[in-house]
Amino acid sequence: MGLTRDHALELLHQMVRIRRLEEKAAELYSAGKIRGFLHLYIGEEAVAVGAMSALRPDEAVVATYREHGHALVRGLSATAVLAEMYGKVSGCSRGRGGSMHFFCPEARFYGGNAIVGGGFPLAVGLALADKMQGRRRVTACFFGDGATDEGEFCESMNLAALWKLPVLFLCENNQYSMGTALARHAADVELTHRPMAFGIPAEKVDGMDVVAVERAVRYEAESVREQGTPRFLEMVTYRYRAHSMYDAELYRDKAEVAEWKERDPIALFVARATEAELIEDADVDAIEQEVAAEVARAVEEAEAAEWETLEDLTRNVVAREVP
Amino acid sequence: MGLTRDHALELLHQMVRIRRLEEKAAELYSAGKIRGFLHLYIGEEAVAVGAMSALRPDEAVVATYREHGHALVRGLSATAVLAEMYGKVSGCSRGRGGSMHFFCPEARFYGGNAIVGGGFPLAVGLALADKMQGRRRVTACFFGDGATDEGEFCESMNLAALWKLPVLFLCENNQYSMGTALARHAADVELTHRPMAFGIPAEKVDGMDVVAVERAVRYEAESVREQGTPRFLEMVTYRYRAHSMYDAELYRDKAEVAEWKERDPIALFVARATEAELIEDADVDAIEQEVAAEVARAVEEAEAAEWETLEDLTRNVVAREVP
Amino acid sequence: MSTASYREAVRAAMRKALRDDPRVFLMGEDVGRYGGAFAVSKGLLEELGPDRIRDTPLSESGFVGAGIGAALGGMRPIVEVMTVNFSLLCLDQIVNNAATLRHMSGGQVNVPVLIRMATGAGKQVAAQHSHSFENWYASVPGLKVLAAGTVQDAYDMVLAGLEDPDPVVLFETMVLYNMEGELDEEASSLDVWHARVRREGSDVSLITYGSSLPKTLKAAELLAIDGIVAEVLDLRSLRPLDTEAIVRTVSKTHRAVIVDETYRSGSLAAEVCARIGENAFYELDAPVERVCTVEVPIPYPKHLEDAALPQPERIAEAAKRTLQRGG
Amino acid sequence: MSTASYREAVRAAMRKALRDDPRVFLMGEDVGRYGGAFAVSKGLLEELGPDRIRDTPLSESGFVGAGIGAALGGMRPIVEVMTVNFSLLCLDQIVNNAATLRHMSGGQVNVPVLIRMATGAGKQVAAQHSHSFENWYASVPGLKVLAAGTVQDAYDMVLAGLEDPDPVVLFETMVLYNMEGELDEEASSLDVWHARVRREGSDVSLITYGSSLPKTLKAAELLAIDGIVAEVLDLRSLRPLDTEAIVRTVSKTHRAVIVDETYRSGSLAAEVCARIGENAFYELDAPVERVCTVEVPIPYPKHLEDAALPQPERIAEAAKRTLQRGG
Ligand SMILES: Cc1ncc(C[n+]2csc(CCOP(=O)(O)OP(=O)(O)O)c2C)c(N)n1
Ligand SMILES: Cc1ncc(C[n+]2csc(CCOP(=O)(O)OP(=O)(O)O)c2C)c(N)n1
Ligand SMILES: [Mg+2]
Ligand SMILES: [Mg+2]
Repeated sequence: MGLTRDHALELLHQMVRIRRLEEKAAELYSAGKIRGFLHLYIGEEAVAVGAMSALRPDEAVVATYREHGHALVRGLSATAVLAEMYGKVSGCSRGRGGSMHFFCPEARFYGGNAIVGGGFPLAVGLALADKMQGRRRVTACFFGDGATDEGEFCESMNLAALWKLPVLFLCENNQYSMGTALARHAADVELTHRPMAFGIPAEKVDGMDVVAVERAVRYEAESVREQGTPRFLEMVTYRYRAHSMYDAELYRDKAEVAEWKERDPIALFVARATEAELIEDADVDAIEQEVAAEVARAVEEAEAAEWETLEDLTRNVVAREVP
Repeated sequence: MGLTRDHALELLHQMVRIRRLEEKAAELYSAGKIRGFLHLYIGEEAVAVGAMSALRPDEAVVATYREHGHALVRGLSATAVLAEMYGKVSGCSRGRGGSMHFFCPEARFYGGNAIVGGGFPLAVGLALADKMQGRRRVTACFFGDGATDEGEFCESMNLAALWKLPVLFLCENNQYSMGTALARHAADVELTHRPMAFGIPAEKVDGMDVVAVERAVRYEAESVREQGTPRFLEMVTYRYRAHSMYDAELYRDKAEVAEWKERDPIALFVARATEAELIEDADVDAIEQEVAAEVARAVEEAEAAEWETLEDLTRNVVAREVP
Repeated sequence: MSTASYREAVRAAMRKALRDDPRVFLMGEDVGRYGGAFAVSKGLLEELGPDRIRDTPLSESGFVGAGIGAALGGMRPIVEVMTVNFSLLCLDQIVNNAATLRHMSGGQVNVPVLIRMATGAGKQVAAQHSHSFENWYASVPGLKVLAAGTVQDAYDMVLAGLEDPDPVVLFETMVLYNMEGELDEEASSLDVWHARVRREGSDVSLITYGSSLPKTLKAAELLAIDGIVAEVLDLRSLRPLDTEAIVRTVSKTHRAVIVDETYRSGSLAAEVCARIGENAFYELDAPVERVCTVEVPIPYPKHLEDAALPQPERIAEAAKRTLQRGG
Repeated sequence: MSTASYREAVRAAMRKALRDDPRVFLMGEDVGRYGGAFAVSKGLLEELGPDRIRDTPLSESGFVGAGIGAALGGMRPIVEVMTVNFSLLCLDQIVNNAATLRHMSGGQVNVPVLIRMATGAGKQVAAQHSHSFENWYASVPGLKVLAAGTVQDAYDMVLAGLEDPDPVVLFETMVLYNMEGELDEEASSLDVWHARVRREGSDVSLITYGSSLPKTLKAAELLAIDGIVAEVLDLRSLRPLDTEAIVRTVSKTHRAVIVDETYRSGSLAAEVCARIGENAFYELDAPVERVCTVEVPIPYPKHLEDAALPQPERIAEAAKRTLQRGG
């Protein structure tokens, strides 16, 4: 498989962290501890894990409302993330944003954007700032297949290509824009054709294969750094859960979901890594235990954390009303 | 040239009508009779004339703020058009719209839209109405090269292609988006690549050659009618005058303009048609005289026309305040 | 006469219109297969088919503008913008096309489109998903704006909006979709353009609409406990505003509280205050009070969100202040 | 101290900022080669080069959002949106990103971007090109909004906007670009956040800003002829609004006319009326009058456009009405 045992363990560890933390989040949602929207990433773990491990710590990341996994792999603690879902002050956004709005400037994690397409121009601007300040680094922009239908996608690609900006467009094609299947929302389901129309090189990779994703993103990111120009990568994946928490899933049949579950990114990787004798069952158990402990701790800490006081309601709207 | 003498005379007549009426409009603007914005089409006449003669009377046309020519060829009288530029009640929009907002439902002329890109979705909707009501006809959408950078362009192409709507996208590429040259506003100057990314067949034609434009549009329109699906045609042309009336033209040099003037659509056509012995100098003189008379009459009538009364200020905002 | 939910009322009215008039069709994000983000259009695709119930791509400007174009082409589109938050992406089409075409064409064309959107906060969906922009739409010449605060109005307003020859924006309140109430399809009236007194009173006028109506009625009950008889006026039509009804209730009680979920500065309540000042200045015995949304991007945590929004207690307190202050 | 045009003042301030701070850059449609749609940035490209003066494609949402992103990335962008009319296409970026990021991130990030736009009617460019939406921007939590009504303010507000750690929307009045006035770059002050009395008076307060300031000052002159001494208050900052200054002038004259070019319903004037009612109710001797834009998409012909907009005569008449009506 072309990877070390340590790295294989790391990839698996991260995928399991996402899976278990989100399973817990779903439980907590049903228990009323987490409210509002909760968009789970379960099934798509290989995408965030593979991509993030190919990015440098100082490279900016712009994500969507389905960003729990990205944030975790990017280095935000399970506690910071879970506390945010609770809405506690110890959350990664002081509880103000909730599940859809994780932020962490230290990790250069710029949200957590819940307006579909709203993150595209931000990524272009972050890359522009790097270019103007002479920094050679990537700005990674994650988004879904549905987002490619928003006008801002084309406007942003044109701008990034015209100004030669180091943006890496990372499309998480999970086959659906909420309840609308790709073929019912995109006139040409070959999404790579869109960036190409703006002169942006575009590739496609199996998003259920964490190793393939990492390899592809590493190549794309390196090219962006070297040439300083934008690139596009489509990662073909699938969402196992509802779009948000409540969703009758009238728009797809069980058979389709079952089919994709046979290519579960975690199971797939475990099988291959085991076959390649990189890991053993014991490793998986150890990881599961470690993650279970981490998640349990995160829940405890989130439970114990403070709520922001009502006196602070209008805090952080602007720095100062009148300078 | 593959056209009859009568048709040759008609094409020339229409191009001359646009040229002379707009030259007069420019004069009247300097004289303060016409105010606000005035975007002249001079240099681009072959586009509107060639395209319109390939469309049927019952097919909808959506144009931009640079629509004087389109309206004239579409059948609006020189008087209705000039009176509108004056702002008189006898104008094609009762004087309410002025130069940028010509309307004429009888001619299925739906403006006259001054927000760049704003007409794309309207054209898609008009075509949708035709399709849902079982009418086999084209909706022609005229727009500039700069408009293709607006998100609404891609959103509208995706919608038209996805829903298989009979929209004919007619791009008037005059090389500039106001003062920004094509290469400085479009990452890929091959604009046909954009529609192709949505599965829309796209062609390109010399927009200074009225015969070529007519042939191309006739073919495209017929295909749209037959297949009921959208198509895109880029017409390569050039604007001889300022973007609007006042414009220092710092963004292009005289040499470039002079070069394009050597391919003046009217002179080009006269030369070819004469060579092909379809027309003679006498025909040109006759047409010039007829047009001069028409323009003079239009000015007289516009001058003589009434202003709307102040009492009617809030007329035509809604049909009735409270039904 | 029967009871139905606010959601069912909107659906029933759309179904009736879709059945009665072949020119009517529904389009929007996930209105078909998914059944609507708030299940409002559930079942309509199965009943009427994909030609009449159209799922759109995520292209707000594109499909709302297409609705406007289809109206120009002779159809009677119902365009669902999932929530008012996303309507910022199609505001240009609504303001510069839907609202201006009749005027700019000198009255030659009109745009009979009904644009429905869910509005309001209260579901802990945070800042980007909790806006109320009724005030903005209500300030646009060429538009008509309705806000449904009751189950019957949810039904009637869909039909009235489709009857109108001009563009109508109908605001449905997200948190009211599950609200049950009486629905009489036979007694349905197209006169949704006048305000209605929802509760008679004599001491103070509570003026509100849409999302805040139930909260305001609760506030009136709280006041009743203290022997204060509040009149509750439901504006219903936000453009045009029923100034006479506003003047009537203020002239009766001489005190007013405007309750409105838009942000306080520039709120719709501000316009109501201005009209009271212009038309009933000498009737007022105390300053008009506004209970609006606190000026903060809506925070996610429940206790902070609740504190940011109008609540029965805040409304009742404001009403009492108007009574404490002498004339 | 020298005289300059409003246009030159904006340009001079941008040039100063661009020279003093390498993080500052200007981007927008045709700000470079063309020199700016209103020639505001003329000469800057030649002086500072294409890296600092960036022509953008016609993609309002794209480049305004890029300005917000660049601000997140440590730059101090000046984004020019040619006119407020086109800003509807980027409103989502301004409302849902620029205005909310600080809050949604719990104060961890901020967006120091200056967004400049030309506003107002009066040039016979018809309905789609003649809007004024200052009222809408002034209602958004997380934004600061400035309106320059004088040459000095045009200069000071650009610099103050760039100083601010949060997003600032600066409204420049299209019809004032050629207006000449005094400009003192040395005496430049960053305190643009408080209203200013532009003319002292005792009989009635004329409260206005931006595009309507010159018209209001003319109205004050007309009133002077009839012996009426009007005070003219220039709001300057539309968000936050200087409520104290409003209360101060109303408490002095006991009569007020608000002059504002936004459409009357939901106008910024409505908010000022509401604040007067809330904070100076007992000071009023007559109903507050509003002189706003008539509720019609702006017609092209001059006589109709003039009739639709606030004019000195209409303002003076309104002032006289407030004086005729007894306290
Ligand atoms: C502008 C906008 N329109 C609609 C929505 C509602 N919405 C939230 S997620 C979503 C589907 C997005 O699909 P995709 O981009 O494929 O991302 P995925 O959810 O599949 O990861 C929709 C329609 C929104 N948040 N923003
Ligand atoms: C949304 C929007 N942005 C900016 C403008 C100002 N503007 C008017 S025309 C124009 C250039 C459009 O160029 P193009 O589409 O090529 O058409 P052309 O004028 O060349 O015919 C611009 C920037 C506008 N009217 N609308
Ligand atoms: Mg998806
Ligand atoms: Mg052009």
